[in-house]
Amino acid sequence: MNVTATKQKPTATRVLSYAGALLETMDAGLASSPNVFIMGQGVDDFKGIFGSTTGLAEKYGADRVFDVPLMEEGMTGAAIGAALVGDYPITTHIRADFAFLAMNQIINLASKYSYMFGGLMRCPMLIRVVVGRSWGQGAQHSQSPQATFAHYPGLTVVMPATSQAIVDMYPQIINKHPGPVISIEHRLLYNLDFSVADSGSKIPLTSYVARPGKDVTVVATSVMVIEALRAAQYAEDKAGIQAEVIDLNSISDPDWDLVVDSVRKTGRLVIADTSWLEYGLAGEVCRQLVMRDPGLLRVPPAMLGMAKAPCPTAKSLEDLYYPSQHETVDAILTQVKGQEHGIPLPTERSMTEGYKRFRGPF
Amino acid sequence: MNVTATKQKPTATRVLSYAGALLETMDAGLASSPNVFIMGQGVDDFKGIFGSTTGLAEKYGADRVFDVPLMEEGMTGAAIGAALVGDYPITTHIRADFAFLAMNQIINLASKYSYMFGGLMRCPMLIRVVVGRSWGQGAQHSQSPQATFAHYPGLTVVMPATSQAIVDMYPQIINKHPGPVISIEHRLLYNLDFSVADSGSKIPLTSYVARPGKDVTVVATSVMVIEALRAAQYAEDKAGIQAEVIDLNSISDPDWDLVVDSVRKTGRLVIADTSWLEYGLAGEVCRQLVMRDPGLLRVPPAMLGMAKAPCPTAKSLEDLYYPSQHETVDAILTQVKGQEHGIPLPTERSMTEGYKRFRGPF
Amino acid sequence: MSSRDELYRRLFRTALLIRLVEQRIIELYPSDKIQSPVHLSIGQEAVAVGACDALRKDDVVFATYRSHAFYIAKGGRLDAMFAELYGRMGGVSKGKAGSMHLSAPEVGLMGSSAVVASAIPHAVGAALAFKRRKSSRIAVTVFGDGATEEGVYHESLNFAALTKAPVLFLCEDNGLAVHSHRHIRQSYGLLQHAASYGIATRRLDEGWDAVAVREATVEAVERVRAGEPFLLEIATARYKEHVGVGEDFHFGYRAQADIDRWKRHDPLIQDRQLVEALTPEVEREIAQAVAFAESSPTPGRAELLTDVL
Amino acid sequence: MSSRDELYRRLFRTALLIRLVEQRIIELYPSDKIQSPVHLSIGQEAVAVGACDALRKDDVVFATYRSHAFYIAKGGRLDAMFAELYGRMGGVSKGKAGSMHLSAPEVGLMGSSAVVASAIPHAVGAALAFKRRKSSRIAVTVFGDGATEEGVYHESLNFAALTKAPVLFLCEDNGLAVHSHRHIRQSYGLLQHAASYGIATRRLDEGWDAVAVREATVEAVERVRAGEPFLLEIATARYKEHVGVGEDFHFGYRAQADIDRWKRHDPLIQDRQLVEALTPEVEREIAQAVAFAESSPTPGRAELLTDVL
Ligand SMILES: Cc1ncc(C[n+]2csc(CCOP(=O)(O)OP(=O)(O)O)c2C)c(N)n1
Ligand SMILES: Cc1ncc(C[n+]2csc(CCOP(=O)(O)OP(=O)(O)O)c2C)c(N)n1
Ligand SMILES: [Mg+2]
Ligand SMILES: [Mg+2]
Repeated sequence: MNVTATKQKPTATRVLSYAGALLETMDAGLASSPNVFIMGQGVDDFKGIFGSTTGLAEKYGADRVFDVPLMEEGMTGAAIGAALVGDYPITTHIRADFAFLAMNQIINLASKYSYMFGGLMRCPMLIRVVVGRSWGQGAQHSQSPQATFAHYPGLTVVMPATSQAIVDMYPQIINKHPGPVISIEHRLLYNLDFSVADSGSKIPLTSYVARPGKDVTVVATSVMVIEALRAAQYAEDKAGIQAEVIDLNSISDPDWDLVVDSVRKTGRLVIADTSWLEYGLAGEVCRQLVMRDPGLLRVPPAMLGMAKAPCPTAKSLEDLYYPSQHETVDAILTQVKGQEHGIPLPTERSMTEGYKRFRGPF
Repeated sequence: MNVTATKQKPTATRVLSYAGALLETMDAGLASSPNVFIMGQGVDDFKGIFGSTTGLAEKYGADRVFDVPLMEEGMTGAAIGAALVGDYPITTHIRADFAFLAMNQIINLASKYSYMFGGLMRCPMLIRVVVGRSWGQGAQHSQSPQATFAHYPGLTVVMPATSQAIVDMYPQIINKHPGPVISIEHRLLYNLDFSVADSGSKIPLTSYVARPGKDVTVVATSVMVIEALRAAQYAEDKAGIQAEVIDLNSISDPDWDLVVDSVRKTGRLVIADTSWLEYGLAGEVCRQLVMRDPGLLRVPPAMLGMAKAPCPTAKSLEDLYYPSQHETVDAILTQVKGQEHGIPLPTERSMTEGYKRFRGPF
Repeated sequence: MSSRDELYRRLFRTALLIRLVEQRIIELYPSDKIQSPVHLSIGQEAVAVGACDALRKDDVVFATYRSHAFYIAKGGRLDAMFAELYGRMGGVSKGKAGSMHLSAPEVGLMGSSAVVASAIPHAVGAALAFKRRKSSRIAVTVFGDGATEEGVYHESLNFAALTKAPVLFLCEDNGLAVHSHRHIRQSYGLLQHAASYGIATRRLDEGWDAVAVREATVEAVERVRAGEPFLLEIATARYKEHVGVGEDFHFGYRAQADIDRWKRHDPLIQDRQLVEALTPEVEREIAQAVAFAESSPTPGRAELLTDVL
Repeated sequence: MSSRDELYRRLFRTALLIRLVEQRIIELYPSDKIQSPVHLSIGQEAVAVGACDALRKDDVVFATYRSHAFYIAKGGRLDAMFAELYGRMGGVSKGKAGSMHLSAPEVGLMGSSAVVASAIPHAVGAALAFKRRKSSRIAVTVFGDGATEEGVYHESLNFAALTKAPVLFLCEDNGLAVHSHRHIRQSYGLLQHAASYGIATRRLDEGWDAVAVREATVEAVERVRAGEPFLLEIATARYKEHVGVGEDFHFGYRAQADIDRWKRHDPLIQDRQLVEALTPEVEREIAQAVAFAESSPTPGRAELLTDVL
């Protein structure tokens, strides 16, 4: 599957998987300065965080890319200490759920270090967390904590949805961005191939239009951007609807003007997020809209996210738990044409090609 | 200072401080069943969690009310284990910030236990966390994580704003509610006296109207309810404005119909929360409104919360950091009369009588 | 038959059941009927079997994602387990748990967590509850060697020792956390470390021997029931990959020879006679359980939002 | 004057400065000029003074909310400290830090955290960074006895020992965490516990003696600089209440007699001659710092949202 992430026509493109993009940017980060290092459980093993760190320990040495004991809080604390004396640490959690063990270091320390000491010290670092989904990940391996982290000032939170987003953003982050960054990567994206442009205007550390349109605005995050793009294509093919898909991309620093301008144009909104709707990202989108202009929406927006429960493991329940392509398409059609739109929906429930094939490694 | 929490005219009232209400309900909880116990750092010392557990260890024994080492994650895990075999644990954190050390147990375990095991087990427990404010609490002793916790299904999150809310709600929670409850108490409320009715209709585990009105809706939480009530009184006295104040009270299970009906009536909205606005409670309020009817708001709502930064310690900065009475009044007046309302604002910046006097204990 | 022979045979049968159950899972896996990550206990069965045999039914166990063995050894229903792996209504948790979250509270298995070390404090809390009620029940937490690196392990040891909680810390030492060897991860010797909290300890090297595990556990449980925590570390060997149904020696992070050495002790491999004698009956039991799972209905929308609280 | 006398005098002077600074804080407190919780080090000064004197300026220290002493001993500016307590622009952190978050990165104090134990892993990480760069700098983490109960302490000891990080774990043992005595909270002996990670340790009982603290630290630092972690535990005594400027013996959780016994060793009490000789000059220094604070402007809206990232 090929998804072009930006609307710009790139001069030259190549095909690169999400995992490949991660590996490239990790490699480039390590090459850019001896201060950059990567630590995390299994970063130096043969699976290499789903292929995103494979071979780097051999290339840069065991003091630059190393395994650690099971110690999420301790590891994050050690990263902070290293950052404070001039290093640029990259840490990994193979599931975002495990970052909750490091919550104290992330929220009470990393996010506050600069402000709390009046700017005397900075805490630049990259925390990579992977969201699990599919194949029975269950309640403890499936959470997507973007709203949780983005609530706290001092943290930069991004959710790269494509290889392009990684290739463009990570070099702006690693050893450059002044504060701690949490990048929420999605496991289902790792195996997907994307078309990537190496020149052209870069995806910034904020939101961008992934697909222009005039009939309805779709604000999406992470793997839901891919879903939204597919659904938008379907809606265009079957009903001539032009959906504008905005990849929110940076959760802590979205381009709200971009979102609001789009909704001003379309008057219709679908929000497609990877987490729960309650006290989640969808609320912040709504807040930004009504603060700027409470009269923009012509109809109530549609919202797609996880069902209001922990994640079940059974496939039949998981299929209901996550928004399907079917529901995403329906949301777009309903926004524009109303509930009685009468346009046939796609039948398959599953999300992406990659998703259908996904059966690990975990 | 006396604040009547409900609109009902109570048959008989008495004056009870917030700390006193906590002590009463803790006492009653322990008396209700031998399965109830309280553990937390310092629960049995002479300060007794700001007076809310004082004397209980003596009364119920050291195996029912006991001090623990510094071990937030371990304590919360131990509470879960006890709950699973039939106990009802109450744990305490003298600052909500310290609950981040127990985030894994709260989010990954307690909130999931019932669903993850298909209802075979329940995890009833009460986690009390105290929000700090004033007198240089600073970045690590001032956070108010209601939006963070309420994002996760399986957790019940309440924020009692008055003694009445405690006296009414805690007996519905302790040894009764089926799942884990986080109660976010506010340090500045502890020393305030409230008028409490022992009979009459009880404050439920959801939202309620703390003050009826027809001109503007104020949705508030915790100590901001007290602020809002004062501001509403001022607006009535000076400008004849009737503000309806809704105490959201239960963050995980608000009565959204109550909120929406009020806004339908007033068309104007002020949200006053104790945390950051970004990805916070205010967003969820907006989301619930636009989902039900995007045309309800006549003007953009006003929102009051912490400034978008960690909390500074200097008094001069803290005064700017938190919404003042001045700003709360102005928000109400502006909603109804527009920015050029021309009505003089109260001059003192400080929030409550208690706040002005507050200088610990911490 | 001597009572010792009988004991051997009884424990052997349960261990064989576990092994054949997991072999069946391996066979079924390519069919995609089990859509769940599986962490197999093949090679580690004797730990669960010996340990659970030393417990009372009302003693409680808290386990991990690698808990097929403990589920079966503690007495969980086999049909409900297969149905759970299949994601069916007849499953232990109606398909909400999958392989990683087996439980059987009716026989004392109080849950399995897929967050490493997270159930350790649960056992301490349950033990304290028992103690307060002056009950003679005890709590057991089973965890891998890697789990001891997490901070909560320290907190749990300290709290258990301070409160004299009747809790058994049972460490399955397979020497690996995913692909990392123990010496890369741990600077401490587990027993000496636990002893520094005043916790009595023992290590058993013969983790292939369910009878020896049982004996060690009986001794440990006696002390725990008398009112003190105990740490029992049992050496064991994971034959398969960390997660999944394959082998992974070709990736080179560990030597086939080490596992081969272990297998030379493994009664489930060496005692061919008993394997042959018991297999038909055990296979029938498994076949019935699988049939139950196959015919169990799939959970639907009605289940999606139930039991959240 | 012998060099030992000189050393004594030098350390004494810094300790006296700390004590008189905190006495001044006590005097100022009722005026509400300092609107910040204060955790006083009165009684504990010698630990900070002796330890910091054994460090190089470019060695880094991570400290706690109880860090007036370490701030001064490591060489932080006194005027900036008072201005910080006053919440003024001239403060170390322009009034954003208050008493609990003093830092002086220019002399190696890399921050003070008010979340107990949270800075322990920071020192390990900084030490590892030094090691990777083959620098001879070391990192020190100062924490109270209570901090060792937190899980991250275990993780930090293990990681430091595994990686041979040049980090000094410096424990200020005042026997109390808020109002709880150590035996209520800890089942382990700190040294034996740390030794189980293969970490070399030492305890010094004479925590009132800055020269002895310095000697113990010099020895420890030598080993750390050679490339291994070390744990140094120093007995000390908190004279005042946990937080605030008062005394709290009347609440009965501890005995006045215990502190009195300690005071009989305390040079800042016993060596009256030297106290008298040095006080005027030290008081002048403090007066200047307070004057600076008093005249420093208050931060305003322009500061509210700066330095968030
Ligand atoms: C807190 C946490 N961190 C990381 C993981 C990923 N993980 C799953 S199993 C495992 C290894 C655990 O090793 P051990 O405790 O020895 O158990 P074993 O798998 O060997 O039985 C890791 C790191 C996790 N599940 N939870
Ligand atoms: C994680 C955490 N839990 C609880 C607290 C509340 N608290 C502040 S100081 C303290 C006692 C710490 O004792 P110790 O480490 O011995 O340091 P001391 O105050 O004696 O110097 C506690 C429990 C905190 N600040 N952080
Ligand atoms: Mg292991
Ligand atoms: Mg102490």
